[in-house]
Formats: sequence, C-alpha cells, structure tokens
Amino acid sequence: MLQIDSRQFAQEHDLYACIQCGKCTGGCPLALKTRLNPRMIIYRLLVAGNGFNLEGRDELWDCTTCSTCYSRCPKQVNPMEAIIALRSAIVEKGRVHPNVKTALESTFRHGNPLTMPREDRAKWVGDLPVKLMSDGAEMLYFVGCSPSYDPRVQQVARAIVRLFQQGGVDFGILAEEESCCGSEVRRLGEAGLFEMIAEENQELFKGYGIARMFTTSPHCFNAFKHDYPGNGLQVQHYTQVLADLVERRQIEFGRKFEKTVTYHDPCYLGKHNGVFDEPRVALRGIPGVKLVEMDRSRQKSLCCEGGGGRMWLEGTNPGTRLAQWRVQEALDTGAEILATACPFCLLTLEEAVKHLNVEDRLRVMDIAEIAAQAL
Amino acid sequence: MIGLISVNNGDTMRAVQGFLKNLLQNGLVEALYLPLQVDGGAILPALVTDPARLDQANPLAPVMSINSARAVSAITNKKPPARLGVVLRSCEIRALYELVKLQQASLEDLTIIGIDCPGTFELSEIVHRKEEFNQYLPEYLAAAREGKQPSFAGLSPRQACQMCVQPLPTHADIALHLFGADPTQGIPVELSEELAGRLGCETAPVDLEAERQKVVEKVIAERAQVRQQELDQVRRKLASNGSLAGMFMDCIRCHNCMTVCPICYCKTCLFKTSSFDHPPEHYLLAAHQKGAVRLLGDTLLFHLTRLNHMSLSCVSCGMCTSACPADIPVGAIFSAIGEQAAAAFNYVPGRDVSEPLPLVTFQVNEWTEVGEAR
Amino acid sequence: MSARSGSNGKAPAALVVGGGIAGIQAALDIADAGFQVYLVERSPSIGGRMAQLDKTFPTLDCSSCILTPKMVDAGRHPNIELLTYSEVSSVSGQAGDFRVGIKKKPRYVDVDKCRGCGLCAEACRLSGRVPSDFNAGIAKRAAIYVPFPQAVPLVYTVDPEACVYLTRGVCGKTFKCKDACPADAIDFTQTEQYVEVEVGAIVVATGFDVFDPRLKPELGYGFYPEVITTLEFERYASASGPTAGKISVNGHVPRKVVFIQCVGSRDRSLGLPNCSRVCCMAVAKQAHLAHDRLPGAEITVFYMDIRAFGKGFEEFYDRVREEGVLYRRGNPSEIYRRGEMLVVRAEDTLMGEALEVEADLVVLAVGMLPRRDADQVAQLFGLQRGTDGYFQEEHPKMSTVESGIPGVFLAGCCQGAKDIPDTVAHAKAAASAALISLARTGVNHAAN
Amino acid sequence: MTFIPKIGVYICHCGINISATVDVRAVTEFAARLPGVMVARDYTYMCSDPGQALIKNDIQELGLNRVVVASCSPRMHEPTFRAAIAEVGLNPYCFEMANIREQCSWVHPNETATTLKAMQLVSSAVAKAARLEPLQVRQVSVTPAALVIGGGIAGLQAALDIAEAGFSVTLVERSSQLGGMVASLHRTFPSLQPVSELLNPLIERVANHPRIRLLLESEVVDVSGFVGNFQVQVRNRQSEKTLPVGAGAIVVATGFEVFDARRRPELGYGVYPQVITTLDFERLAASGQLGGNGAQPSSVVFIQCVGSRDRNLGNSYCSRTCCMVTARQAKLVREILPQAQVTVFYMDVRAYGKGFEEFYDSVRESGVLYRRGNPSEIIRQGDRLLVRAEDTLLGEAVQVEADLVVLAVGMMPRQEASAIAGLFKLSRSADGFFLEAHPKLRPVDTAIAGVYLAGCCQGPKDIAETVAQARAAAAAAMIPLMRGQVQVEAATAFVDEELCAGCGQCAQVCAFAALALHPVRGVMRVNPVLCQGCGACAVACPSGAINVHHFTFDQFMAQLEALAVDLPAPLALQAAEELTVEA
Repeated sequence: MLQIDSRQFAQEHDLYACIQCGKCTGGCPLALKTRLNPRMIIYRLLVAGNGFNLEGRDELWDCTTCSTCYSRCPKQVNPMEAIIALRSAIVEKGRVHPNVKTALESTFRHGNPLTMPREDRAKWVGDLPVKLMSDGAEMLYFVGCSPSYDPRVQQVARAIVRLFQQGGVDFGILAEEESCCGSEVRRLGEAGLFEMIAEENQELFKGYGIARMFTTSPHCFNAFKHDYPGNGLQVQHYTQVLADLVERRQIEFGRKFEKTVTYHDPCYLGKHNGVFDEPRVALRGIPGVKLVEMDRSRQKSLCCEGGGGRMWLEGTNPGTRLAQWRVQEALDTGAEILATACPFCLLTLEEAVKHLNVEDRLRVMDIAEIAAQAL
Repeated sequence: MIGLISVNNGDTMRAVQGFLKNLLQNGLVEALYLPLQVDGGAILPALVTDPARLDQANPLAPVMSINSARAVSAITNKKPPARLGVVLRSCEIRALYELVKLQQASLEDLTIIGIDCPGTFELSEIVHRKEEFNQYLPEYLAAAREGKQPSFAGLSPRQACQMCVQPLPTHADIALHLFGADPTQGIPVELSEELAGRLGCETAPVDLEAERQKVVEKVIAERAQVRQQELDQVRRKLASNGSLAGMFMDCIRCHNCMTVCPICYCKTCLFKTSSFDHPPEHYLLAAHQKGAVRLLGDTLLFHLTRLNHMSLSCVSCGMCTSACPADIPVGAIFSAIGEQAAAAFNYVPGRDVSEPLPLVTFQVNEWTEVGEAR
Repeated sequence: MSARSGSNGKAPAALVVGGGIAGIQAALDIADAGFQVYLVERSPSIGGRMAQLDKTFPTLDCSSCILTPKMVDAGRHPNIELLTYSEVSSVSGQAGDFRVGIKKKPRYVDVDKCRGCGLCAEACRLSGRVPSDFNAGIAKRAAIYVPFPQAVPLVYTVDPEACVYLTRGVCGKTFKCKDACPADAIDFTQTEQYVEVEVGAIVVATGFDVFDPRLKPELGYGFYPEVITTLEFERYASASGPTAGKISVNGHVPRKVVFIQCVGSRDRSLGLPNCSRVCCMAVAKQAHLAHDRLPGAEITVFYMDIRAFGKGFEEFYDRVREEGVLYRRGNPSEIYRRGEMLVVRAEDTLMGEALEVEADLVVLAVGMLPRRDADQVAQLFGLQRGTDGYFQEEHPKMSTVESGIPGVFLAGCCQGAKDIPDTVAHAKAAASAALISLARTGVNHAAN
Repeated sequence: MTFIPKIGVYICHCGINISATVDVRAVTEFAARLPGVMVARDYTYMCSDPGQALIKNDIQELGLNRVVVASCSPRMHEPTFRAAIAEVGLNPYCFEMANIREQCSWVHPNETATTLKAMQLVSSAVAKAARLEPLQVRQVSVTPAALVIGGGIAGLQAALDIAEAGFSVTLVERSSQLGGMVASLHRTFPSLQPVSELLNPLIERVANHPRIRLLLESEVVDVSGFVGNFQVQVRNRQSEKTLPVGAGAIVVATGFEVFDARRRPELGYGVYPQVITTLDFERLAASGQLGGNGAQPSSVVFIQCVGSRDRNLGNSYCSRTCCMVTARQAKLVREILPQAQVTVFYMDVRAYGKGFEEFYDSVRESGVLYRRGNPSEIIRQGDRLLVRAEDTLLGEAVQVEADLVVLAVGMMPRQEASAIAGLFKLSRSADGFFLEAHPKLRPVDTAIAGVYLAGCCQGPKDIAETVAQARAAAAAAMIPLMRGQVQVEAATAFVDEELCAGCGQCAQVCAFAALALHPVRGVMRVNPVLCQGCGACAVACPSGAINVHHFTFDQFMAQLEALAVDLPAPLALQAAEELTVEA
C-alpha cells in the first residue's frame, strides 16, 4: 500500500484552491495521449479524505513537468509540483522506478545521470582554450551533464565557448569539479538526493566566490534559479548572454547562415521562466537567418517530452513522442532548420527527425551552433 | 342523485308540469322561464310566476323559437332581481355560460333545469301544422328512448341538431333524462340530494343509468359523424376558390344571423352605426374602378367581423342557419372556423363558466418576438 | 418641496459623472425630482456600453431600442445640462456645496449650429479609414464623426488623433469638412474651455473597461482573426451594426462556434480574482443569437460555473440549452490552428477527458475591470479603491452607494461588475441618496 | 359653427438625411394641394430655431389651427415642435408629425419611390391633423406622504430614505416586529459580520424617526385612488380597527418565504432530525450549539438548490443567495468543528457578486470540499445518514456519510402574493414574483403609476441588492412627492356609453386597471388618471365603444385612406368589392 495523508497533502499544495476548471488537463500535452489528467489527480486527492493510495498510478510518471498546467491555472494552483511531490512520496517508499534507478545511482556516484566517469567530464573541451574557475573568471559557465558527455550536445558547448570568447565574455568552467545540477533528480522524486546535490554545489560555488553564471541547459538554469534555496547567484541562460552580445554588436559574424529557421521554445526556458525574446533576438542577429514561427510558439510551445525525467522513462503510453508532432509542425512552416536552446529538446527532436526520416528536409540545431557557424 | 318523476297513466307532460309547479309552489324559485303553449298552438318562451299557468308549460316540445340564453340574459343581466328557474337545452346552457363570461348574464340565484335534447325542428316547417305537431310528442319521446333520430311527418331535425354532439344538459342543477328512459313510466331526474329533499323527490328504484349511457353514446356517435361530414364539406368549400366570399355570396345583409345569435350581445352592432357609411361618390368611384360594385357593400366585412368577434364563443346552436333566408349554412361555417380557432387555445365554448375567454387572457411565452421565433 | 428645488437658479444642483446607463438613470431621477443636474461625459455622446449591445438578456429586447428613449429624455430634460466630450478637472468644497471644474474638450464643431447631417463625415479625407471604437474596431469611420447614429447630442466631433489637419497642421488647400457643412458649424479655432459648477451632491458613474484578451496569448486573440470578443460579437450581431447583423468573420459564415467563458475573470494569475457577473448570460444570449442567425451551426459553450442568478436568467439558460447549444464544463487552455480550422484545447471535466474541439469562430467572454484611469478619478473625488480595484463602497451590504465621502455617491459598474437591471437599481439608489442630501441642502438654502 | 381646418405643413431636409433621397420640393408642392392645407414650406432644419420661427410666424400671420411637420421620428422632436406651437398659443395636441426620415429616406434608396412614400406619409398626417382635437394636460396635486408595506430590510430602508428626504411615511408590517427574514440570519457574507450589527441600527433609526409612523400587526385591506392620491385602508389585527391612510406613492416590500423542504421527501427533511435547512442552521449557529441531535458531527454535508432550479416543483428560477449562504455556513462549520469533514454538493457555484468569488476561494481553501453533483436521496445508516449522489467530476455514483445535512432552501413568492397583487393591481411574472415594469430599465416600477417594488417580492435578492433596490424604489417614490404634482396623460381612452354593453373585455386587457364597470349604468368607465392611453381596450371592445383621444378611429381611418391614395374607394368598400370580384 502506498498511502499518503491526502488532506495534509492538499493543504500543503493549496489544492483546495482548485475549482476544477480543467485548464491544466486541457493544456497538458500528455493528456491527449496518456492517462495523465492533472485535474482528476487533484480532485481524487481532494475527495479521498485522509488516505490516498498511490498504488498503480503509473500515469504520474508521464508528466514532463513542462508547467503548462501551472501557467494556465486561474487559481494559481501548481499541479506539476503536486505531481512531483507525489513522485517523491512513491520514491520515499523505496519504490524507485526501475528505469531510473541506474540514472539516480550514477548521479549519486559520478555526479551525472549518464553513468559516465567524473574524470571525463571536461573531455568535451578538447583543444579549446577554456579558462578554469580556479584561474579566476567573472562568470561561471555551468556546462551541465549531457553537454559534457553526450557527443552530440558537446558540439553545443563548444559552440558556446567559441561564441563567447569571440564576444569577449570572461568566463570559466569547473571541469571535473562540476557535477549534476539535480534538476531531473528532483523531478524524478528523489527529493533527498537532490538536497544533497544542491548543498554540495552551493559549497563548491561559494568556494570560488561565484556570483554570476550561465548554463547550457534551461533545466540547470531553472534549477539554480528556483530549486536552490536562497542562493545569491545571478543565473542566466546562455541565450540571454548571447542576445545581449548580439544586440551590443559584440560578436562579429563573418559568414552568413542563409537558411529558414524556426525556433522551438524549450519549456524550462519559456513556460517556466518566460524567456521568449532573447533566443529570437539572438537568431535574428545572425546574418542570413530567416526566422519563421510555428503556430504553437512562445506560451503555446509544445513540449518535446524530454523533461521531467522522461529522458529515462517511457511512460504509460510510449506511442508517438510529442517531439514527432513537433517536428511535423516545424516542417509545416517550410523551415530547413529547427532551432532550439536545450540539450533535451535537441536530442529528442533529432531522434524524431530520424524516426520520421526527414533528415534531408529538416535539421535540428542549437542556436549556439547556428551562431557559431556564422562566425 | 338520480330521482324519478312518477308519471300517471302515461301522461308525461302532466308529470313534468307537476314537477315544475312544485318548484314554484315550495318557493324554490320565484319565477320560472320556460316555453308555454298558448291558445292557437304557438309555443313561445315566457316568464311564469303563477303556478296555474304552468298547465300550459310545454318544455318538451321539439322546437326552439329562440336561443333562450338571450332571454335569460335579459332577465338576469348584471344582477338577477330574484330567485329564478330557467328551463334550457344544452346549447342554451352553453350560450348562457358564454354570456356570463361576457358579463351579459348572471348565474346568481339561478336554478337551471336542463332537459336531454333529442333534437328540434325548424320553426318555419312546423308553424303550419301545429295540431299535428302537438300530437307528435309520444313518438318523439319514444325515439329519444331508443336514441333514434326523431322524424316528424318525414321531416328531419334542424341541421344543427343533427350534428350536435353535446345533447346533455351538463352543469344543470336539475336535469331531466329522456335518453334511454320510458317516459310513460317515469322521468329520471338528476339533482342534488338537497334539492331532492326539498322537492320530495324519491330516488329512482331501478338503475336506468346503464341503459341511458348506451343510448347517449349511440346518439353522440351518429351525430359526430354527421358533424364531421358537414364541417369537412364547409372546410373544403372554404379551401376552394372564392373561399369565404364564395360561401357568403348569397348573403342579403339582412343581419338575421346576428339578431338571433345568442352570443352577439352588442347593444348596437358596429354595422348598424355610421362607421361604415360612405359618401355616395365613393360607391360610384368603386363602380368606375371595377366596372360593377355590389350594393349594399360590406357584406363580407360584416361576417368577418362577427367571425372574429364571436366565433370563439360559438356554441353551434344553429339559430343563424335557421334564420338565414338565403339558406347559407352560417352555423356550420362558424362552427368549422370557431372549432379550429378554439382548438388553438384549447378552449371549448360553454364547457366551463370559470374558463377565461381566450382572447382577453395573455400567457407569457404565448407568442415569441419577431426574429426569435423558432 | 418643488418650490424649493424647482429649476430656480439658487436651488441645489447635482453633478453626475459618466453618461452610461447608470449616469443617465441617476441624472433622470434627480432631475425628475426637480433638481438641476450637470451630466458630464468624456466621450462625444452619452449612452455608454449599453449602446454597443445588440440585444439584452433574458428578454432579448433590442438594447438601443430601450436605451435611446432614455438618452433622448436626458438630452432634452429641462433640468439636465449635458456636458459631453468633457471631463471633471477639479473638485473642492464638501457635501452641500462642491465646486467642480470641468474641462470641455474642443469638438472643433459648433454644437449649436451642427444638426448632425453627416455631410462633413462623407467629405472627410479619412472617411471610412479611422477604426470606430464604438464598433469595437470592426468598422471604420471618418476623422469627423458621431460615435453612432442615435448619439445624443447628435453633433459631430473631430477626432484629434486622426484628423489630418490637427495632426499634420494642413489638410489640402481647403477643409473638405468645412466646405461640406451647410450649417457652417465646423470651427478649428476652438480650444479647451473650463467651466465651474456649484453642486450639492455628486454621483460617480464612470463605468468599467473590458479585459484585453491579448494578456492571454494562448487564446490567440489578435493573432487569429476568427477569435473575437463578446463585445465584437455584439457589433456583428447588431442589426444596426457595421455588418447589419450578418455574422461573417474573416469572410466566411461560421459553422462551428465556440464560446469561452471567464476570460479575464475569476483569474488570480492576472490579479482579476472577481467574477464579472454578466458574461454567463451575455454568452447565453449570444449563443442564442448565433443559433438564430447561423442555422445549422454547431455551437459550444465552455464554462466553469453557469451563473444564471437573476430574474428569468435560469429559465433563459434552460431555453438556450434546449435550442441545442452544447454546454461543456471546462475552461479551454489554448487555441491553435490546424489547416482551415482553429482547434480549442480543453478538458471536458464531466467526461474527465482532454479534447480538441474544432471551431471557425471563437468568442471570448471578456470580463469587466476597473477603468484604467480609476486612480485619477479616485484622487479627484477622494474615493477609496477596493482590492479588486473598483471604487470602495462604505458598507458592502447596507451602503453600496455611499463612497465614504459625504455628498459623493457611487452608481453602477465603477463600484463593481453589474448587469443592467442591477446597475439601474444601483443608480436609482444613488439618486435616492443624492436626493436626500440635496433635500437637506434645499432646507438650509430655504433657511438662510 | 363648424370647424374649418387651417393646416400648415413643414417639410424638413434634415441636411441631406432626407433631401438626398426625397424630392423635398415635390413633396412640398404636393402637400400644398392637400385638403385643408393653407401653407406648405420646406427648410434645411425644421428643428433649428429659424425653422421653428417659420412655423410660429405662420400660425400668427395665417391663423393656422393645425400643424404638420414631416421630418424625423416623433420620439426625437415631437416635444420640440409641440412646445414651439404652444408658445404662440396653439394647443400642443393640434400637432402631427410625419416620419419621413427613419421610416422613409433612411430605408429606401430609390428616389422616386422614396418621394412617393414621403407624399403618402405627409397626406396621411394631414388627414389626421384635420381631425385632431385640442386636449388638456391636467396636473394633479400629490399627497406629500408615502406608504411602505412590509417591515423587512427592504421596507425599512425604503421608509427611511423617503422619510430622510423630508416626507412622512407610514410603514405597515403584518407581524409584531420589524426586521423580516434578515432578522432570522446569523451572519452575512462575505464580511461574516453579525446581521444584528446591520439590522438593529436600521430598525432603531426607523422606529425613532419623527416622520415615520409604524403600524405593526396590520394589513392593507383596501386600496383606491391613483398616483399622487392613494387612499389605503389598513386594518390592525388586534384591535380589528381600520385606519385610512393617504399616500402619494406606495412601496410594496412584502418579501418572500422559504421553500418547504418537505416537498422533496427523498431528502428526509422532517423525518431525519439530522437534516436541517440553511435557516435552521442560522438559529443553530446563533444559539452556538451545532451538531444535529446533540453529538458533535464529524461529517457535515451541504446540499444546494433545494427548491430552486427545479422545474418539477415549478421553481425553475435560481434563488440567487443560497450559494453564498452555504459557503458562509460551510466556512463557519470549518471554524467551529475543525475536525469535521465539510462537503458541499453543488451544480454551479454562483459567486457572482462583489467579493463573492474571493470569498468562495477562501472557503475552499479553508478545507471545505466542493463536489459537483445534486444529491438524489438521503437514507439512514445506523445513526448516521448516507447522502447518495453522483460526483459528476468523477463520473461516479458516491455515498457520503453525514451526521448533519444542511439543505439550501430557495426563495418562494409569498402565499398571499396573489391577494396583494389583487389589492394593488400588480401583475406577477411566470415565477410568481411581482412583475416589474421593465426587467432592464424599470426594475422597481410597476404598471401602476405610483406603486413601486422593493426587495424580494420582485424576485430573490441578497441583502446588498435588496437594500439597493429598496433605495431605488425610494427614489422613484420621491419623484412625485418632490414635484408636488403629477401630469395626467391627455391622450386617454373614453367610452361611448350608447354602444358599450358592459362586457368588461376592455377591463381584462387593461394593464393599468383604468377601466371599471359602472354599477348602476352597466357600462364601462375610464379613470383618466390611471389610463396611459395604450389603446388595448379600444382593440378589445367588440362594439367599437372605446376610443382613445388623439388616436380615434376616425383619425386612424382617415390616415389609412389617405395612405391608400392610389385606391379611389375607402378600404371598407374595397373589401366588399373583392367579394364581387372573387365570387
């Protein structure tokens, strides 16, 4: 039995404010294809009385934590956080989802969920001359796990480095000392582990007296911004830094990138943090780029289904991943390039492109890569 | 309860007269309205206070010189002067009810004595053979007993009677039963216990109701058929080219239909006022325009106006038809049209005195605003 | 009584601020009782929001048919002085004798000469090129205009934002409007005028603004032409409106209409927690009109709670459902395009299923909010504002027209969202309060 | 001597509004040739001062006795022109208007057709003008006092306002105390203020007001008269004495009664002691002891819409207040019994008013559980109750255990409403409440001038709305009182006693109770003060015995025949003629 005191839970998460209007489920990208129904979960918690049984509620693992539900709620209830909390309730009972066990263990051991050795964390740098924080730098570039290890995403990190060095940004990295931000860990319900990670990272940052930082991934960006308890950190997503450089004409583009580009707003950048304009400013600043918008953009952006630990989870209905719908929408705009600014989006969308085998028509690129190509 | 008026040596009329005298004598009513048979054989309605005069009473005579509702209106109007008794046929009672709604008569202190109506004959046809007609009663009652259509000297009853489906004096305080009863033995009478007590009228020994029911059903069924045929025929004509104009083509504008109509209660008919007088040159103008113009005009307008004024209250007594010198089936036309109109308000003239007149009552959502009609 | 308060010069007068139905009603009541009334309206004509409506629920009376007579009455009332196209600029004194400064904006038209014939508008260079805010922007007018044909006063006004002459300093060789005017009423030399009036009581009836759905980008208003507001729908549906009652959006006649309730109401995330009170019935009425004007069209209403609380409302809601309008419980989350059609994403909370509903017309029931300039007005009269931003009444139950400032009373939607009958009742209540204080002043006047 | 019409006809161009599609000159020449017309002129703007001067001048110079203006809608300018001719001594009713703008130039594009129609409209107006009679507008002085019926919060507030404005008021209340229904409430939403704090001061002020006379335990038994001068008989139930009261205006504030929950037996009210109504709850709360039959309830269920939104009971309307009353009571239970589970079953939560939604939010957030569904029945289970319902948001049938069930009973028109309606000649709407003159713009007026509605006798309302509406009624009542006199419509109906048969059909269609049967003469009589000249009676009368001044049959017939210019014969004759043609 996976019982929780639903009344207390409802109080803690202010679920009583809910008027059952259904905007959350109405907007939920998963609700259309899986059993996930945020409104119904809240309601069942409300009517359950004291004891609510989490047994067999697998749809909880469908949530991509895209925060559409929260952004739409007229009563400022946050179904997403409720779902995350329910996940942790399950995890507390030691019911860690088999698929994620390894990821979590790896994060615990090696500071990354990808079961990669810590010492390889800075391999992506290769021949690039990158300062270490120990050498002293104005800003920390928090690279993140997949950019550090995933060969595809490593290119993004390298692109960012080239861009910012060209733009004269004084930044450094933590190399082997860097470890996972814990964003996904938290969203997989491992509240305990996350706290540990957070503390360690805080310590580390303090050690180097870091005040300002930017990240590759919107997920890390969001974690430092919201999940870390009262840190005095000034966190930016790299697109914000980039937009600033572009606007101030700090970057000299030598070449043109003459392609039609459409931009996919990552949930953790857009819906979570309202960063809609900077990526577009950056893209428009790149010579040759013709930016076209998908119908579902900005607040209406469709989640790629990569977040909320879904990189490691299939969910109750594997079916077509949302990324595939998304790619279709991108194709409809006639764009040749599907740009994004999130490692997860990059990977899931690319996978979708392969799956639909339209590689010849559409390429998925990170904004940083596009910009770098125009240098 | 059902009481019995005992009949001695087969003289039904005496028994009825006796019963009526009783009403007067023990002060149940101060005056009685009913048809008297005066010397010379004429049968005409009268108001009687002297019991002796009731030896002339002939309430059973199968003739209807006027629709008595008009007379009752005259003697009760806004407020009756005394306790009155009135002997009425069902169509007269229905007309009376409509007049009450129109505040032209009152039921206050009024005792209605109703009689089953097997049908009546055209006055014009019987006036010349009064003696013969006065002998006809027993045969008439016998016909009533079996529910056969009465026939006098090969004559059938008035068209209106042939198609009358409400021959019973419903709502009467005292109702004399002719259908299914043997009048030579006794006349069943329906009345309240209280009245029966005061009149010393004993309960009928045997139950005659069952027999009566059968007969009544038969009568009504037959007449309903006739009514249907008649009205269908009228409606066919109305639908055909010429319609109303055609139906009233032969009208001579004598206004008889209006004069005899129990419902037409206006003091002065609009058509007797100057409202429709036209300056002479107008007639000439009209003649010039069409080559010929009918004189006097306003015939159709007259009937249309009556239709819209009283057809909803028409009780199908048929006096208009009887009075029409041009043999226009006025009654049937009014019944046909009135029936449809009344149906729209599910109203039945004369059914219930408390039923409000449809045209002066307004139900919310009775009609929808133009543009929102669905 | 009448002797004291008759329209003799010295009798106490009242000021009514706002010429919507609330202001008109309050002014009429006070004037009918024999007191002088100054009715100040910011726009060129009185009439307010109600004039923009097609029909009114639940009786489906034509709105302007019932409003216009009242406007005319107010315009012609011997005790009412209309100050249209004017704004209150200063208030001093206290109950019994306020001194109120009023700014009369230049109309650039001589109101005494203009007979509202409209030749000038026809002649204007910008004729048919300036968006008409009365028609919620779905129609165009000239730079010299009357907001609507039944305007009171029926006098033309030059739109200073649009007029070529006023914006660029020159309009061809000659003024086309001036040349066209048979009454020689147009006068570009007019300037702002300031008048001061002495009044014993003030009724504030400044009304409300409607929510701008652009603040809910996921609904695509301003982005998809097929997404309109209830106010725009009124203008489409209005027989006297720009489309003469023809509902045709973006060139085609809708087959699938979706109404969405509570857009900008009951929404904490926008800081608009309150219910706007009228949208439920307005939508019911519009659903009925859509059903009526678009035979065979599929009509769906998405709602959270149907608040059919007023007299005859529930019955009307029943009727609309019985006509075949489909009510689905759920508040749509977003709208996106799929081919020709729009797709409304929502959950039908009664089925517990997320769904996509196709639509070629989406009507957003935009809520009411306090006027943008409520703060200035509040400062002018010393009014308090509630947490919801509306003017604060003295007591939510017993004194909803008292403002807390003696002699200053609230009427209509400036105190909180209301439907028309509640607004009228509230306005009459304000009139009653004002009459009482005027009667008192009257007594004092008589005394000294 | 016989009257000879001297008519002046004035055609307006209205700038180009008319002249653009109507050949005004032609119409003017046409008008000049019409019978009785002495002069016909046209002008750009007849309503302008020079335009009016034109007319006044002709009246004085040519001695015109009838005037016709062809321009816009009478709604717009009839009063303008009536005033104008009155200035030079012509009776204002000797004026007729032809609407050749809204009804002609604005709606027809084609010039010839439009001009022809304009001519017809003008000749029609002239034909009527020739038959117009001067009428006198009477002024009736007003009794400077008001009568208020009902001592509930509505009646109290209305009485207070009118008295405060300086008029004496008689307040009639059936029961022995003031306060009405509100007195039986405990607290108000959303402020949760004790009702006594609102009510008592009001009662105090009314009871001690020098201009208010209280008649407790009294009832109105007879009403006669009309606006400005009502005579009312008030009987005191104790002393059986009847007191005559004169009033210039009357405010009816007779309130409502609550729905009897026994009419929904499946809910077990009156059977299970644990089932109470929202009203019972108020007493319970006030007395401070909550908890059905003694024991503290651990589960309390509220059920909304009991007797409201229920066609089967003939109450299809919403009672407007129950949602918030329940919300308030539910919150109270949460406060008093923090351990108890509080559930509210609802269909729609109608938190429509100022601050209501916010209050509803706070109630939910206090832990009250709102479940959508209208419970179908309540059954006993041991010493507890089972509330059986569908939770429509789960789509599942549910049974909720309860120790206390509170039924939100709706509002009903009073039993005696029909009697009151009879007394004051008020109409009632389908829901049985008193009918206002117009649901939108005249919410407190009735069809009877001088009689106004306040509070829940007109329909369910909460306290704030009741107070506002009561003050609205007060304002309406003050107007005639302050003016000191009322104008009597001159265009009223009149009866031709020669023709009238006294059938009373006219009286039945009269919305203003202006017609009555003369007891002796047996004919109908019109009370010109009550009559509003609507003409319904004239239509209803089969003998054509009723006419309306200024809209008589002759005038109408003349207008119609003038309209039918292309038909040489009068309409009536036309019909007759058709007959010869058809047959």
